[in-house]
Amino acid sequence: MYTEKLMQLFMNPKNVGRIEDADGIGEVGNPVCGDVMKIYLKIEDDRIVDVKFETFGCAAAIATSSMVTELVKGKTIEEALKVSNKDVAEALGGLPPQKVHCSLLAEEGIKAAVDDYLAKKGNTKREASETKQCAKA
Amino acid sequence: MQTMNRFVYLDHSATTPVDQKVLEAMLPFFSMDFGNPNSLHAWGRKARQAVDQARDEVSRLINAEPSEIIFTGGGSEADNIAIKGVALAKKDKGRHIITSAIEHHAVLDTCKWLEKEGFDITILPVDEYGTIRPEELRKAIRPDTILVTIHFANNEIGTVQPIEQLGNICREQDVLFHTDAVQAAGHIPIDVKKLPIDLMTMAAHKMYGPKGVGALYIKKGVKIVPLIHGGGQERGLRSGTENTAGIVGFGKAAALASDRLAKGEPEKERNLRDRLIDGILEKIEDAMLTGHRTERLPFHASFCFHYIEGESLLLRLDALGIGASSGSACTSGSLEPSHVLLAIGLPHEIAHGSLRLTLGKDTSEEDIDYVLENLPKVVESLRVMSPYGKRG
Amino acid sequence: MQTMNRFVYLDHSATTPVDQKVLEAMLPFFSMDFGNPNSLHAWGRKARQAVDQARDEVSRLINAEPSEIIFTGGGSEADNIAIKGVALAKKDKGRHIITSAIEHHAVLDTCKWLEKEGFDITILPVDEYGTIRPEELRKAIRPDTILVTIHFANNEIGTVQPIEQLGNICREQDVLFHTDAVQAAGHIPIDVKKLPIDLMTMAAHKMYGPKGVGALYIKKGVKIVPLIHGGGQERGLRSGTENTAGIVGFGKAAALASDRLAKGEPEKERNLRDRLIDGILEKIEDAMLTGHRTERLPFHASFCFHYIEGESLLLRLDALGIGASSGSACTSGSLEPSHVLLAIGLPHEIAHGSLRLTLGKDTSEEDIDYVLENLPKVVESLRVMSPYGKRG
Ligand SMILES: Cc1ncc(COP(=O)(O)O)c(C=O)c1O
Ligand SMILES: Cc1ncc(COP(=O)(O)O)c(C=O)c1O
Ligand code: FES
Ligand code: FES
Repeated sequence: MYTEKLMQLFMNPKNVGRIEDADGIGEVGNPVCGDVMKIYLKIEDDRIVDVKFETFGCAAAIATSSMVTELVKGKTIEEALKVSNKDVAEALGGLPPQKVHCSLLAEEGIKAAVDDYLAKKGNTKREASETKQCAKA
Repeated sequence: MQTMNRFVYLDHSATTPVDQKVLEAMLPFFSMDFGNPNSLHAWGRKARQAVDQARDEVSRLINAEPSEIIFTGGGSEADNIAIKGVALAKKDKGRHIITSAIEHHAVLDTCKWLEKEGFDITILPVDEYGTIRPEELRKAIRPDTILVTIHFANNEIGTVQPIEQLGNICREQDVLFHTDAVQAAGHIPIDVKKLPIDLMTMAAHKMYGPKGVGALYIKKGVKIVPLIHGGGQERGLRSGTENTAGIVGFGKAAALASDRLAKGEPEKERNLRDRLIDGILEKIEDAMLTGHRTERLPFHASFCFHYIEGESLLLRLDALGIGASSGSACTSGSLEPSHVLLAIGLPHEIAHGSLRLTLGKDTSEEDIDYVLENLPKVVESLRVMSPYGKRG
Repeated sequence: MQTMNRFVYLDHSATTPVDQKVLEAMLPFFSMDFGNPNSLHAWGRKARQAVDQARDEVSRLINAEPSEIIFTGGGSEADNIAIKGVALAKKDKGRHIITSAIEHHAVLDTCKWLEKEGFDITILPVDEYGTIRPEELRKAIRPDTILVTIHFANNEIGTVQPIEQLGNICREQDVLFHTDAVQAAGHIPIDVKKLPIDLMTMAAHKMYGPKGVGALYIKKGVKIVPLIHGGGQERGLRSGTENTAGIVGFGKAAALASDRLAKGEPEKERNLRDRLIDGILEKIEDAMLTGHRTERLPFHASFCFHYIEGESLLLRLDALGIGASSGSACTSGSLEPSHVLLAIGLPHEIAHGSLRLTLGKDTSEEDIDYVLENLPKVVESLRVMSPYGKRG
């Protein structure tokens, strides 16, 4: 069902945890749906210098969380916002169709965290994305 | 994470390995005594004898008459034959059928389909342990009720139903009573001469027999309309060339199950299972047993662990060589966690963290030790990742 | 009577022995790789892979896509799923179904049951060779016709139908076409990409696979209502835990049949069969071949012998180690001889004397010699007893 790459990341995810003095925090998903992803960003000069995640969810949710944090680390926030769920799925060697929403969650998680950062800076040039939405609904 | 050093299969509610003795009994019927039981020649007669013997063995497991057993292509098929068969046979008498909220889909979806076809279905609720209250059944029966179908024991949470009381209510009201005993048969004693049961479903592969063969007990005198028409095999109630090897395997599995029940072996399984339950509840915080504590299948343990999700849990266990299952929505790719966990009143977020561990006759103390050593670590490792996890 | 010195099984239309290679392929899936294909753990994944591979192999036999194959609990079940499935799916479009007079009971009795449920059934006649004339089909199709179900080849008399012409007529009229290919699949080349077939039934045990497992080809886009509801296996069209070992056996049997077809082996069988037919007609007076002389299954020979009765004949042959079958009324304990023999216009007294000899891939020249040596004597010995028999 899952690719080897995905299983590897699921078993040994990167960037697990929280950043206590995060510059941006995004939380997406809904416990009722069985998946919640929380992304913590440390940002310097509009560049993501550290990122961590906490995820309640299936193997795909955990692996996509891990993958998306790796994909955005070191990127500017502008570049990070361009990381799509497709990029995440591709980097994992593909996802089973019924698990695509987990990768959507990863994309939205980053966006939510960036939004939070921008909001804290008083900059609302991006529409705040809807969080706490059931990704599957 | 520690390297895998053991294979521990704890998913016997999903399916069981075929017992070596069962396989040995089956083997001659593939390539040697391969005849069609409906043929008159020597090959056919040998096959017919074997099917007859298997029917004897299966009937003896539940104290039925051989003529009250028909073989089917599995448990789901037997459920469908029973429910649709009674519905069609009795549709002129009434169109009301009663079932419960925690039936297997083979029963529930069959009832839902009948509903679309003009039948009226009442779905009884269950209490927090997954028990159907006899009073609820009594209240639900109407003059046009033709069938009550309630399972003997639940596959997800292991709860055994008060079958005698439920069946007696049906008898009093002259309503047919079908029970899906796929999980119970072969594991707890069932005597259809003593219990008020009219139809009962069994499946070989849940009692160390082969997949693809089931049986339906139909009490003498109970009439049903066949679901599969054709050559008239199985008293015209399930046409098609008999799966001789599979049926022989079922017969042997039933005979071995009768022996195990007579020797009280399920009690040993129960003790081991209790050690597993107690160990898990002791070692893991924020864990709960699902289903009834005592009125449950002897080999069955099921839990919910807060803050984590079932699929991750079972895949991490799989990586350690432990085979388990979960009723989480994510394991099935569906939106909703199992209907059983919701029906016993669990909130979604807790139902997502469900785990089922079902023991087998060959499960050892060491297997249980291995799970008790590893499961707490796995739960902890996932909780560390969870935004909800308590941290020390 | 001479003592038995040989076992010659000539009833391959009833069932075939499981090929040793098929059994070997199945064996791991009973006690070792016994997982439920629906489980996520290692045991389950291994079983799922095996089922997927088998689906590939079966689809390749008939040049279908794997997603167009569903596994069932046998040939009869697949016929029932197809016919009732289309009937229920299309009942709002029309309720007319066309079949033939010489179908297997799994088709005929299913149609008769649907007739009681308010469908309208036309039963096409056949000519003296058991062929359905395409013109008859064309005349029978009406605006409310939803399904035509005509078998690929007959089990009793071996006649192969003009499937391409029949199917094309259905295509022209936009009517679904189901064919029961239980006798034909694996024995004559079938390419569903070239032939105008919408649904097609197969059974493993007629091609050296195990009993109790069948398959239904459902052309992409064709919608049917399921007959067996439940866990949603086989794309929701046949619920129930998959018979993994049986399905693996079917896959292997299909792969081996593809090989035999590619190598032209059925032609060798045909030559041997022709020697049997010619020998019998030459050596036995007042004997006739039933079914078509050339448009017939390559392994199939069937006869009527005047003045004698089929059951006596086959039991005498059985005493000599020869396994055969008959469509006589007496073999089935019914009043009427086989509906097939009556439909091709045989008078009752002749139909009673029918004998079917169906060869297998391992039938040898010596087996045929043995039959050609003994059958005439047996027929003679029974005719001597008969009040109608000619005597020398
Ligand atoms: C033409 C035909 N259709 C259907 C069947 C039914 O198959 P099964 O007996 O495997 O259910 C048979 C054989 O018995 C057959 O010969
Ligand atoms: C309670 C119950 N009923 C019915 C079934 C269906 O049996 P099968 O999958 O063998 O068709 C199962 C198992 O899957 C079950 O646990
Ligand atoms: S978190 Fe439920 S499917 Fe991925
Ligand atoms: S002669 Fe006895 S049944 Fe036909």
